[in-house]
Amino acid sequence: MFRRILVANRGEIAVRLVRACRDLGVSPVAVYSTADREALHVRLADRAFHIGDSAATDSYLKIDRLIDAARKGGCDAIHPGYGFLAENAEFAGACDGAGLVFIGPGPEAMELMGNKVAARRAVSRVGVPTVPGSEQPVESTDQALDAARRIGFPVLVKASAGGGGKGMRVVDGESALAEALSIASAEAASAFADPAVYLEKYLERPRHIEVQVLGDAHNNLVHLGERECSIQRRHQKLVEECPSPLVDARLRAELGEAALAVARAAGYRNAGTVEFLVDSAGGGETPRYYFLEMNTRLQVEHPVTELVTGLDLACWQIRIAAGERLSFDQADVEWRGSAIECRVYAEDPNLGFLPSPGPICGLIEPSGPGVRNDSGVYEGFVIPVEYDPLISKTIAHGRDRLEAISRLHRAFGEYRILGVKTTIPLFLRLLVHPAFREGRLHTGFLAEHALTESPDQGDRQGEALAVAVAALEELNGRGTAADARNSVRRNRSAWKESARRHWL
Amino acid sequence: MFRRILVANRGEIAVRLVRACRDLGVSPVAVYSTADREALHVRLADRAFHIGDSAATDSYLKIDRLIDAARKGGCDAIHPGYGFLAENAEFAGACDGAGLVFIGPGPEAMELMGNKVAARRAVSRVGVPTVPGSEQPVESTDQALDAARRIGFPVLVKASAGGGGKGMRVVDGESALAEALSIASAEAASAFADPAVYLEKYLERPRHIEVQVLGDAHNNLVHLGERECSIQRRHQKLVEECPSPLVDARLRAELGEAALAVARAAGYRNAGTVEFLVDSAGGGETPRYYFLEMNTRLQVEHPVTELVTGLDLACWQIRIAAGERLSFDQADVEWRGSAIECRVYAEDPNLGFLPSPGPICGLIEPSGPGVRNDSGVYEGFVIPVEYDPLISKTIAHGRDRLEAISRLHRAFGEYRILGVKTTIPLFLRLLVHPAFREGRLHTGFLAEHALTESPDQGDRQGEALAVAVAALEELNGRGTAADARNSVRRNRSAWKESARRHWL
Amino acid sequence: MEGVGTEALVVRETFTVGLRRYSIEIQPDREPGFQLIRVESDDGLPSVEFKARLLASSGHARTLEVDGQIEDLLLLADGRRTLVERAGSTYDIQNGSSGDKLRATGHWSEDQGPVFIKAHMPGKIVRLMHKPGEEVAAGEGVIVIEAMKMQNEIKAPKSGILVKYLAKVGSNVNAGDPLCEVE
Amino acid sequence: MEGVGTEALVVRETFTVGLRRYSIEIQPDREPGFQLIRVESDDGLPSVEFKARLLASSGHARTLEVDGQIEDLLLLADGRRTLVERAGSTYDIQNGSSGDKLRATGHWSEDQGPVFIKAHMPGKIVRLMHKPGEEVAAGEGVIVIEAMKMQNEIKAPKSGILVKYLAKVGSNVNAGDPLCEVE
Repeated sequence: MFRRILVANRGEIAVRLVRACRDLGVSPVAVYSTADREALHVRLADRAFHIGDSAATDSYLKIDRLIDAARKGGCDAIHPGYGFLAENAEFAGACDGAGLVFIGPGPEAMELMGNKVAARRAVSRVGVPTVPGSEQPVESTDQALDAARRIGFPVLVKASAGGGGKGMRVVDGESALAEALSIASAEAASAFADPAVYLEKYLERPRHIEVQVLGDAHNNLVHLGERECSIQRRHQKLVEECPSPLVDARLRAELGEAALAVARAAGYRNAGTVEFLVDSAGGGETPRYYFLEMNTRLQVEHPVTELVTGLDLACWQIRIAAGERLSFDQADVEWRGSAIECRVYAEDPNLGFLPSPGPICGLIEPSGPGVRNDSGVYEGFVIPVEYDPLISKTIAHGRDRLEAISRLHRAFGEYRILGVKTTIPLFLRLLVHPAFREGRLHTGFLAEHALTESPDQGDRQGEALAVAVAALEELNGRGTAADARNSVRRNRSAWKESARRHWL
Repeated sequence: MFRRILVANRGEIAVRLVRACRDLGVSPVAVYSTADREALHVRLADRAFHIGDSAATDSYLKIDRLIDAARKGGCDAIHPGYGFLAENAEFAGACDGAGLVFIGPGPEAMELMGNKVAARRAVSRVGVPTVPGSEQPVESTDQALDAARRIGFPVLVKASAGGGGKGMRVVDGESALAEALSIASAEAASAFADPAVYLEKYLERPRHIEVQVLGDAHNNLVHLGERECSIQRRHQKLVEECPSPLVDARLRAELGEAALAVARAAGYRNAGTVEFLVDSAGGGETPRYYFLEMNTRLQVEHPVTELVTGLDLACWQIRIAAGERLSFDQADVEWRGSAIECRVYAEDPNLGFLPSPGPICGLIEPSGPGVRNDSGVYEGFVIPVEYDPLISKTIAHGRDRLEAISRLHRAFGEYRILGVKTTIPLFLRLLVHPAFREGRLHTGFLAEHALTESPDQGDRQGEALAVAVAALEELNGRGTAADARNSVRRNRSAWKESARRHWL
Repeated sequence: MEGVGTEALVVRETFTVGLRRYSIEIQPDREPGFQLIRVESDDGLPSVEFKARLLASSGHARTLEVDGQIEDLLLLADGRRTLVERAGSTYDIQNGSSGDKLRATGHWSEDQGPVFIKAHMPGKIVRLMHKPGEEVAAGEGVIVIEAMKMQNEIKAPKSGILVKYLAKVGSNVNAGDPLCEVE
Repeated sequence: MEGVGTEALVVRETFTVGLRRYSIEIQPDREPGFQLIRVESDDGLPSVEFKARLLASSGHARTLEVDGQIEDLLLLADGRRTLVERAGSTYDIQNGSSGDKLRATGHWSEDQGPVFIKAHMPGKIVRLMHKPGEEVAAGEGVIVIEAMKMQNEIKAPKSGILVKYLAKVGSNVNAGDPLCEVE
């Protein structure tokens, strides 16, 4: 096992990896940009190195500075997390060149799957179906137009180097194509340092279902079942679950075999995810699935698989990179119950998911039976404007899907965040929605059920109550109504009194 | 299912039960004494009623006030939690008389098992071995002396109505008996409103192993495996785990059968626990076990069984009381992995577990994979002097015992409590102790391995560092060294600045 | 003091949330410790009355009993503005009636006449989507801001002429900064 | 200012933890932002030196880098006393050297001569275990306090004569209240 691991990331995933290191008895070393000096992952690490200014291009994307920090920190391995350089073969190569183990797949698998176009070709060769699309990145508007006409609108413009919904745009007709190409390409350049984009047929109301695989360096490869990630906004996952309410044992085995074929074709080791679009439009017939892409890293949504299989994916990534063998085989993998994850973003779900960076002024995190909250913040932390606005992932595990939903709903009843807008109000609506409870999911779910509309009349009562509380608070502060003042004073001073009596 | 449940308790178990209500779609109604007006269980409930002054005898033990609160709150059932009135048949009867469902066993089972002496007789009748002891409560020092001589010293003085280690004293010889009887009896009177005590043979280095049972009102009764609770202080459990490192499948089945026989003898429905002392002194031979007592309520340590079996015991208690049938049978019960719970008490483990009530000035709770923290406090709460000093139960679940230990150790590395002394430093020592990791447990473990001794030399380095930090803080506050001042100012003002820019 | 009528201490306050103005009246309830709070808004909806008392106060947390129900909220007040979190939603409340008509979301004004489209978050201007003098339709994109790795298209709140941009490509803006004027 | 030697700003402080007195010396380190802190105790152990800087400060939390290691602690200071939580342990630090010789645990003084046994927690006196004038051995119980439902036997810190009890059965005591005198 390694002695020290450099966690080359930030936010909740850096915290997650620090915890994995601790569980393995490895010393975690953090890095931070100027904006992240006070971040939670720094506080929880054993050592921490400043690697540059706040912009990701000056810090978390700077290969040389990360290698340098790993050297200074006495690390023997680097975990890239997700995003940033997690699927960057150059970074993996640089680690190797510096004598550091890159915790991820081999460079060939990364390069193959990192190029979405090449990946589609390789997957087709092993007999796994793919979504119709352009065989190459499109290099001009005209070329894109040709491809789009051949595939048929609507089409999806996607970043060739991408992932996570960035650099992705749906285009309904020819007139909007040029604009979408330009925006997607700019986003791709900014997010992945590669402006190349390609086109895919845009499926109406598909389900996003992916399969987790895990392979070691000794030719052992297993799949850990599927996750459904159909609840999305801006083509980014918002809610993920394991198992999928659509998938039965037969389809699970079929998808699992397809995922293993893809992973085998790439000579894959590490944790990885094979994503499929599943067309469930047809009524009784078996759903059709299409390979979408393979992510050669730990996914944001890995915890739902961890809870249901009882396997710690982050720890297994590290063990595999250290040369250990999987201690179980496919027959040992068991799924117990159901787990659902909701991504709590600093975004306003009632206003088109506008980012809402800023200070977490107040924070009460959920806990209790079946609830796990993988957070990257604390009370007092200021969510920087420079990075992904993920605050935490709230995950519930239950004996069945409805128990998981109840527990998640209970968790969001306890979760309080003051200072930034969050996606929590949306989850409170989603988790009681009949179509969600019945598992009738697809990627257009939120729009179809108008779950992102502005607050309704019901919220006006909440607003009136909030105003009443603000008025009471001001009254108490000013002390114009003797009763109220005394009542509050009593409360506050009881606490100060007590603190004084005990300590001061 | 019920509409509203009165949670007739306080602290972490009241919070646990509020959560169970939410998971079942039942509205939770809290009660509070004067000292608990600001308690967490009140904050999380839908309604809350004040039931009296701070002393438990004026509030949580007042049957009429609890019934009255349940009526005012529109409740149709009462959950007693553990402690207080949880095993009080009179309370159960009063609920019944008021048309409220008491969430617990029938009155006969409660009365039988509530009387430890009668319980021992009933259990002997169904062929389950018991620890040698006095057949009756001892009513005088002389009577006690007679019994003790017959049994042989050392003996244990135990409260007849008791549980949870209160009203319990070990006596090594005749001279100490009178004193011990008097203290145990006074504690029993104060804790259980019943001064009766009896004697039992005190086994040297036994293991405390108990079996969880669950029975419904339709003659379905299952056992959910064992918990080992051998790590104790003052005869109170401090660390509990499922499964026990001593118990193999054969012994599990045997203990399970014995527990079911006991529960059947009592006509038991509800969650319940049959406690055994297990004599593991003999080397290779099968351990001998003795019935100790049956607790007719949810145990403090129920979460470890929940994590390993995937069953929510608090919810099942409520469902059973509502007349539902168990949805599974003995063959469906499966145990996955290992779970360990540590009770975080406001006590000083380096000073004989002296209670340390007072304000929680600062609090950071642990989270992440495999960690559950069932807490009854929040930052700013003042732990009252009147009640049990339990702050929270930190529980870790892992694929095997060592993974659970690693995760628990990681959790205690994150758990920060400022303001009261806690048992956390003890757990940090315990979880890395070789004998604990090897599972060589017995009830005298902490004393044998000197884990409750005063801080050693190693802690002097910690103390010096703490002093250095205090000095830096004072320096920063006074601002005598310009550098330090500026460095802190910058940090503090960044946060205020940012808050202002964003909000004010 | 028997026989002497107690004078109710009535307090009146005004608050603004977005475009709504609220008039509040607070007086002690007959039941000791409780307050009666009457909330009236200027948008014609019926007024609401709450009977409430504070149970607990610790840091930003406030626990109230409101009409017999427990309400556990977070709150931050500085005398001019109060931020309240309840059941997952955050309310941004201006003390007094002098709210600047900036919507609670910080987005734009809905008044007639010229409208300044403001930044709803800090970020970098990456594209201006029109030329000054061009017509824009309500809902049409006018400017692209990059924040948190996402390009966000800011849309016109109403149809009109885009008079001028007040920010340049590449410049960093803060929340509330005016971006362009639409008339 | 080139060529002008910078004057190190050395600060000296005294703190007391239990019976130990600590002398502290702080000066800016050569590396900007860092401080050098030398900690010396009066019990003969070798002095310790830390090179440290503050990384983050939020509420009671402080994150420092100490000799290259991250230290995340909680801290509460009022100018006279500082409470520090680190790695699960709490340190109760008196600013200055005027500590009253009460041990950090709040238990008793170890000085020669008469000793006042003090309450370590609030509670109710339930039993006095000796008569004034009786001899007590070190470690022998002298008084029973009930707190948090437990009866706690307070033991004598040293052998001697129990001079008198300062509290009665049934009375409530606060932490730090003297309970009895042993000479």
